[in-house]
Amino acid sequence: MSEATLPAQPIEDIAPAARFRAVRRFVRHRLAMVGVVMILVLVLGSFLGPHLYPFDDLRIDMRNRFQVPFMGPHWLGADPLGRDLMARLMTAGQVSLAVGFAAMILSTLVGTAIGAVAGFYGRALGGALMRFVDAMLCFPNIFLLLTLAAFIQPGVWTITAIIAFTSWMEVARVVEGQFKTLRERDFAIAAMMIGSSDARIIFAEILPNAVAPIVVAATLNVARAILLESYVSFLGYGIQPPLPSWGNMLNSAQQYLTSAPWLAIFPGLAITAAVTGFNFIGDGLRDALDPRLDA
Amino acid sequence: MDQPLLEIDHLSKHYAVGRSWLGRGGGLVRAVDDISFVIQKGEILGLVGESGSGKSTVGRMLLRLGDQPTAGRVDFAGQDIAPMSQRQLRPLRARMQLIFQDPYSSLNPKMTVGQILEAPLRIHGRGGDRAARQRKVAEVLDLVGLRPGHAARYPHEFSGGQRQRIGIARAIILEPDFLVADEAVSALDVSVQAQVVSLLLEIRRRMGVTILFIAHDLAVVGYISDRVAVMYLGRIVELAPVASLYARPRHPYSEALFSAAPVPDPRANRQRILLEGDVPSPLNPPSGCAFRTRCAYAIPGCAAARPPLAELAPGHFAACIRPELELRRG
Amino acid sequence: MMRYLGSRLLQSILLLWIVSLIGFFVLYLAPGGPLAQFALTPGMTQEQLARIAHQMGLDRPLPVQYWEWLSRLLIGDWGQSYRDSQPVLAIIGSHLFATLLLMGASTLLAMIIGTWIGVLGAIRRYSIFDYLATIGAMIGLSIPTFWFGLIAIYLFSVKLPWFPAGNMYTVGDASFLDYAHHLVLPCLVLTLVTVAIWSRYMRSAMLDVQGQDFIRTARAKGLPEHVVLRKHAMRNAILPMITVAGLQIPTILSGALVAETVFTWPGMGRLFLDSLNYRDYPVVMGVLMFSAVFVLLGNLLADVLYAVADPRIRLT
Amino acid sequence: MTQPILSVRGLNVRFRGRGGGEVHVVRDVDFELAAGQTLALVGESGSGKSVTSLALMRLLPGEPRCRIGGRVLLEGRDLLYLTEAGMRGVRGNEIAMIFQEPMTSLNPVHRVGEQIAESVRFHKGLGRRDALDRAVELLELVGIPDPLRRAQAFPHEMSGGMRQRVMIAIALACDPKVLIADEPTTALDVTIQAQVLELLRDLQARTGMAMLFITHNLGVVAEIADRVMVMYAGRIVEQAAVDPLFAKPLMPYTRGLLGAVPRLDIFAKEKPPLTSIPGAVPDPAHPPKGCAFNPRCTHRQGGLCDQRTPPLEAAQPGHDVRCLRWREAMEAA
Amino acid sequence: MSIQTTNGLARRRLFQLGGAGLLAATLPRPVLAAGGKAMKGQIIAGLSQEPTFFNPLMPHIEVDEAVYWAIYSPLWGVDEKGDFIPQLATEIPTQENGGISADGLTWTVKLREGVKWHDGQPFSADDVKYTIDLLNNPDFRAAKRQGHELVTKVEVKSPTEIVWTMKEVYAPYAAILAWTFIVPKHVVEKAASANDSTLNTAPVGTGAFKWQERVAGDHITLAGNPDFFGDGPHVERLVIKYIPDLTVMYTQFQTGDIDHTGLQGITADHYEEASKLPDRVVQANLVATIENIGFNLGKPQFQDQAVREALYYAIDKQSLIDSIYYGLPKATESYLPQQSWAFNPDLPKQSYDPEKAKAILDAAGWKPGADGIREKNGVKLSFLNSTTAGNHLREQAQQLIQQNWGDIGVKMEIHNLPPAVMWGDYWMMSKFDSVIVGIGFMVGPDPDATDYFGGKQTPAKGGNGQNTTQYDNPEVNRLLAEAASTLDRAKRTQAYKTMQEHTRHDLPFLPLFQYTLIEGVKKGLNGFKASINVQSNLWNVRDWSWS
Repeated sequence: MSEATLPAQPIEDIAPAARFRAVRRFVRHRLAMVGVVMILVLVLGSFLGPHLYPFDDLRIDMRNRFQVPFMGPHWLGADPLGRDLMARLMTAGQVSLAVGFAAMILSTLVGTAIGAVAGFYGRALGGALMRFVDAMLCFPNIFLLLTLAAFIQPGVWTITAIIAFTSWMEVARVVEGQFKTLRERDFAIAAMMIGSSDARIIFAEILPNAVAPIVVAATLNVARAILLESYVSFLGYGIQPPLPSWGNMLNSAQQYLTSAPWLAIFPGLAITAAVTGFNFIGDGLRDALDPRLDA
Repeated sequence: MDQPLLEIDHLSKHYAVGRSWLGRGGGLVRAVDDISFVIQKGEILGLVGESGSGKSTVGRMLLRLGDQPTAGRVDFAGQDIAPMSQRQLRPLRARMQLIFQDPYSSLNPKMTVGQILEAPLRIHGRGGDRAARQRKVAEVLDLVGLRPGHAARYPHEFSGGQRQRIGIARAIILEPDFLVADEAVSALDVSVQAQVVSLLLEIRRRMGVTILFIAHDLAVVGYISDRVAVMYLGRIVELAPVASLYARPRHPYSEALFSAAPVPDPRANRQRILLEGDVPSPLNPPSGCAFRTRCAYAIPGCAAARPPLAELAPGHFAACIRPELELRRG
Repeated sequence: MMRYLGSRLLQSILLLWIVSLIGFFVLYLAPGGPLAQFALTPGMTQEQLARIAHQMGLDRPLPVQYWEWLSRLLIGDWGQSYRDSQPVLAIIGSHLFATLLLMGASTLLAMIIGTWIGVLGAIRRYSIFDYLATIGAMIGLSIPTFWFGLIAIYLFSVKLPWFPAGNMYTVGDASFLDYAHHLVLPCLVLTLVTVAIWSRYMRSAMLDVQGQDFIRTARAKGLPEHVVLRKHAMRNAILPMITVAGLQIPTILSGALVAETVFTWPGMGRLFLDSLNYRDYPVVMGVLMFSAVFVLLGNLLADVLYAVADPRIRLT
Repeated sequence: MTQPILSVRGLNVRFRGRGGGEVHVVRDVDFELAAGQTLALVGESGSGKSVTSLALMRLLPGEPRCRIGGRVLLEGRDLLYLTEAGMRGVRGNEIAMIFQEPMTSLNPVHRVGEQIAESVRFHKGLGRRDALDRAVELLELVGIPDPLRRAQAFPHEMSGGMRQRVMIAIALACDPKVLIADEPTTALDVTIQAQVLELLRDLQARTGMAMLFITHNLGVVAEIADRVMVMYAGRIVEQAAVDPLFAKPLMPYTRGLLGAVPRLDIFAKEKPPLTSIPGAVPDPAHPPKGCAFNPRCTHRQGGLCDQRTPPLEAAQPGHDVRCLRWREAMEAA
Repeated sequence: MSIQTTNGLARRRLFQLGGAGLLAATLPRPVLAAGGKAMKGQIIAGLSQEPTFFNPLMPHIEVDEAVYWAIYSPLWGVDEKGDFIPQLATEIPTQENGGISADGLTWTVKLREGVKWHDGQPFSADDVKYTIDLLNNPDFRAAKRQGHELVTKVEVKSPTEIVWTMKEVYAPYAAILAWTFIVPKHVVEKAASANDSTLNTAPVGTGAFKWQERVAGDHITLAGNPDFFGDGPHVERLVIKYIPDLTVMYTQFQTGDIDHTGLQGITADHYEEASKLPDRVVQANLVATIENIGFNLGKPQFQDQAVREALYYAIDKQSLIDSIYYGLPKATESYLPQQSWAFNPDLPKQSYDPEKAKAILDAAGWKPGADGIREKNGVKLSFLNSTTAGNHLREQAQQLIQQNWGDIGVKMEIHNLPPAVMWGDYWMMSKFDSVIVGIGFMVGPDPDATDYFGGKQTPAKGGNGQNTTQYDNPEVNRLLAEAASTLDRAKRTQAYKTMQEHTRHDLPFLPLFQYTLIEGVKKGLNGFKASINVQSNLWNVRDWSWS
């Protein structure tokens, strides 16, 4: 079938650069574009929205407590303290998205560093590092996350750090796998043959080739970090009021589930939208960056 | 010419397989088992054998890719490189290079051809400043038949044959003494294969580089090499100048190899020696002569001891206890 | 085979040891402690608290406590709960059934549905069904399960009182139907995620297999398409899923914890959360270790099953 | 020539590219194949030879991803017009196929006996027991020692050569009239390749089946073929009986190919230079104008070869060539 | 859950797993036990926390007491009015009846005859002596020794009479004993260490219900004790079901899966709806817990009484109660519940008056700084406020108060902590700025609060108590000592009332309100009585019965 599916045998002056091919594939990926739009809307809404929106997220207004959505001054209704739900969703979005991003960056850096060292050096050092990764993966991640969250002073930074601490392993695994294979690839051997230092081989030769799966894993990690933050906050171990996050909005809404269900519905939808958006993008990236499609 | 560049002395490489992480069980694959030979300065030594014969392992050991050999010496220009660490080897890297089989995976897809070719110069501090280095790159590109303008392109923009040229350019840019071409033309289409073979010969002519040419295709090896070594199950069974070997092989395995090779001539003589069965597992090679289980001329004595490589004609070595055999080619 | 098992078990023990180190030090180095729950008892004094701490051995150096704990663990004594002073293993044991029931039911369901969706999606690649299944799976992976659970409670327990919102059975009933009735909502929530994962893996495994040469061989033999699919494609696609199932155990456990908290299901997740709240270190440690053992054994079992099912694999 | 079993007329295969454009990978292929005959289809990678063989078996993806045009007549029936069920009755029964990679072409989870028997059961309606007995017979036929035991083996327990023998057994299970062998020896070592070629020759002599042998190795062609078709960029560029083709190739491409292969009988002292063909095979998505080979051709004539697409002409009876300047080549030879 | 009602039962029987035994157990039918008690049906009580530890003398949490009251008996209990009721003792010792000597130091207690432990062993004065001695045994991990430490010599005069002497007169001791359950000597003695006796997991008591089984994480089943010495029990079985989610608990109450919602009960937002439920009786009852804002007087911001007073005026207490708590709790000015005999109802009422608050601060020299936050002598009126993370209503209150105080130029930041951190050194060693907590200040049913207000009771200063606000008023100290060392109820009442005036003036804590617990019972279940004097309203479950 190789001839049937891969008829292209590029000759001079014809093949477009693979980078642009990947970009084109990504842009053509319908779900990915839906994801990008969702995330753009959420990010812009969260960070610009508050400047345009007439209500403050912290202003308590007892007259309008439990205002039903679309039935009063507050668009999406108001919470038990009469605070505007929409405004709170926007501020919460800033927190949740920021935590998601920051946790992703942290976990990706840690995971990449550990995975790269383990994959490149293998043997004793790599083995030891990967055993540590394996051990971390033995914990169902929510168990570990909750354990840490339950004991550590909750706050934006600590929650970010905790989430990162419990979700770098998959990146590490991906990177280790990549490095293990790429290290054996001819171009890496060629780099060694010309006398490159290990650092050069790791950073200049192998890492650029491992970027695609790292980017995919990182995107999916944002989605996961947002989910984890919401869950930890939902259980009361995460971001603490009055700072709203989508998760802790759900936490306080839980009690009013029967009497004011909108308090639970909107933050939940926001989380779902954000996570779905990042998952869509991750999926699109995975497809677009699939090296099998270059050739 | 008759001055050795490399002397290989009782070189072996054994791998443990299927062993548990506690180091128990499993077996030992003798990928390369006690071989000795010499490569002369400026010569092209062909190395042929079927898959699993250990020819690639030999090539990589001579370049000291990967771990130290299990046993033996590799004297490269007077230095034993067998026990060296990769760090110790680094300065020597400029003098020995490898040309890979797969033109697709041997070039870093994320680097331009220029970057790929410049890297060795930068690492070894050769070629002067940036402009000088780029001139050198252009020069080498020209030598391998590409245009200097190609330096700005990425590998995937080239065809297989062109990529192989880039690989060769990288290998020769530091003007090494020794090249290993590991199945360098096997993955190429026939029409392109000839281009690359010619290029290698041209480079040898111009630079006087020594080449170990590893391949499974007897015809190509015969065409390019001065001398050829035939490997079977990790051992060299025959080593001779091309003319001598191709005129009269002295080892039954070489004979079988020749006879099996298809000749692109429908009128050619088609009396062939069909070997029976498959190559035995290197985990558990036969005693004595490793080839005896498939050999048409085997006698009980073959099982007794491993036959040494003996000089049966001037410069023509074979490891067979029956030098009297009249073997035919093809 | 035995040697493989032995070696894997040894490896697992090494991993468990690292797990225990991570768990123990995370727990014990964190601020706060089990004494806090007693601090508010009327009439509690500092002196008294210190005495309790001493009697519980909490005032000893951490490595000593760890060594003590580990050496008891090795002889099968997982310690005693601070909260109800029962042996930790017994406590875990008494919560295990609920979790296994929930996980088992939802995994079974998810495998059946997920396999079906995945195979169908792969066969009719790029069809409307495939597209919807893909989007559905992505959303399934994205919905916060606890929220989904809350909404499910709101809809099917509060608004439409079809299913109970919590507990595993009605006290005094405990019939099969009663269990099943209680199982519906938590199982639904847990299955949502698992189905999504499972169908995605199944689809891509099926697509991989469909591109394999031997499928072409099967077609070249002139076999009917359903035989090609079932005997050749699915058989090979399901094989790697055994490993996937093994690797999903931590995810499913995590999911079970979420479902248990939302639906007040009396399983290990609930126990874990309660123990965390009480700083019941031995139990928290026990649950962490137990889930690690569970995960490792699950993976081992998956690998062994895989080897049994796939003739290419010889365990050595 | 006797009545052909398989006759292909104007076969065209087009793939829909990712961008929506069409890639025309097989163009106007005509050939005939008679019982007991071996027709070799030679070409470099990307020339369209494998697609041709898959198109005959209708094993290419269906429309809209791939369109097949022309006629494929098996004893007068046009296979391209059969229903899918009808085609299943042909595949593995009247036309069988073996592939390049014996490693991956066998299902790793089923025993080889079962994989052979499966075909017999489906096409001949044999019971399980009988089919397995037949499988053992077939294994014996393809020269596998201890066939009774080997029938119980899994593919991974066999060597590459053995596996290819199993593939051949599967192909021969229903005594096909035509065997399509798609690079069956490329992945094998030379000594094993010799064994397999020998086996195929032997089996053909015994069964009288026709064989379409696809390869890029001219040495193999010389060994096994009666007739040869040379394919370049989706087109047949030369077609002749094996002897005249090797002796007097008319198409510059064929000549180039033959010249590019070093010969074993070349002695070191007087190595004639290898005639290499410059450049590389064109991208089927962007074929050159005029003769597809003209950019690489040493005999090209500007203004002619890059303008007109040459037709396939009969230079001599049974020797067709697709070149605008074949007459000059004839004279030179 | 609709299909679980009546007509579902027949269908379910077909699928019954447990067989006839379980089925029979399910059906309500009166049982005439050996003791001649008529026991009918079962009670399922829902609790939002799980009782797990059953040795009443050892450290435990509040919810465990729900089980203790059913299983164990103290010498005497205390009813909802605060009156002692004899249980294992035949009467309450007082100076009047001679049970307590004139100097108040020697106590003589007469015990009930013929009482049997659940395992059939007879109960005697030895068990009482053993219990008191055990509490004072340094190797025993006693939950608290307060009061018991003063007992010097315990003598068993006869199986039904016991005498002990105290080091000093300590008035709250009778109340402490009302919360001290007597444990069986013969059971605890069997264990190698009293800390590990079987009592911890399988309690044996003299109460109205016997231990049957615990399904961890789900429920506890207790069986009616036909040999109970008192009236009752009136049901065959008491099931205490653990339902960690209040919404789920309420739903189960609605559907009739549980007969009583205990502990955190029904949430305030469901009160109105719940009160309208058919066949359910829902009561909102005040409990002893006082919601208050505690100040760490060791911090410079809070040393000025004017600040504390101004902060008090700035709180919109009534809207806080009305809107966040649905108007259910009762605003209070004291640390004592209004049901207490020592409660002072005449304390000045707080009013919401931000202008007055500002005026007080202005007068005291706290002027707004550049950032709008008041300051004086370099001290900013900016501080943290902490509580245990996860209490939604309190978090809302916190945010309301934050806004109230912000309005008068005081910056309060919310800094909530997990309970295990909050109640550790942060609380005990006075590391907080301010807290918002609900505290039951009484010692058992006794209004003594030395622990919280005694000047020597600050742990951060080496004291032994819970005076974490570091309040130290010599007059208050004197009044507390005086009230504890007299057995004269009238004198004590007077001292405590004066003391409440002091705390109202000094405001070491801002009293917000007295909590309400909304509990529901099924109609037809009689005997439920809310009491502030105990920690669980299952305290009199022995008296509960179905009509």
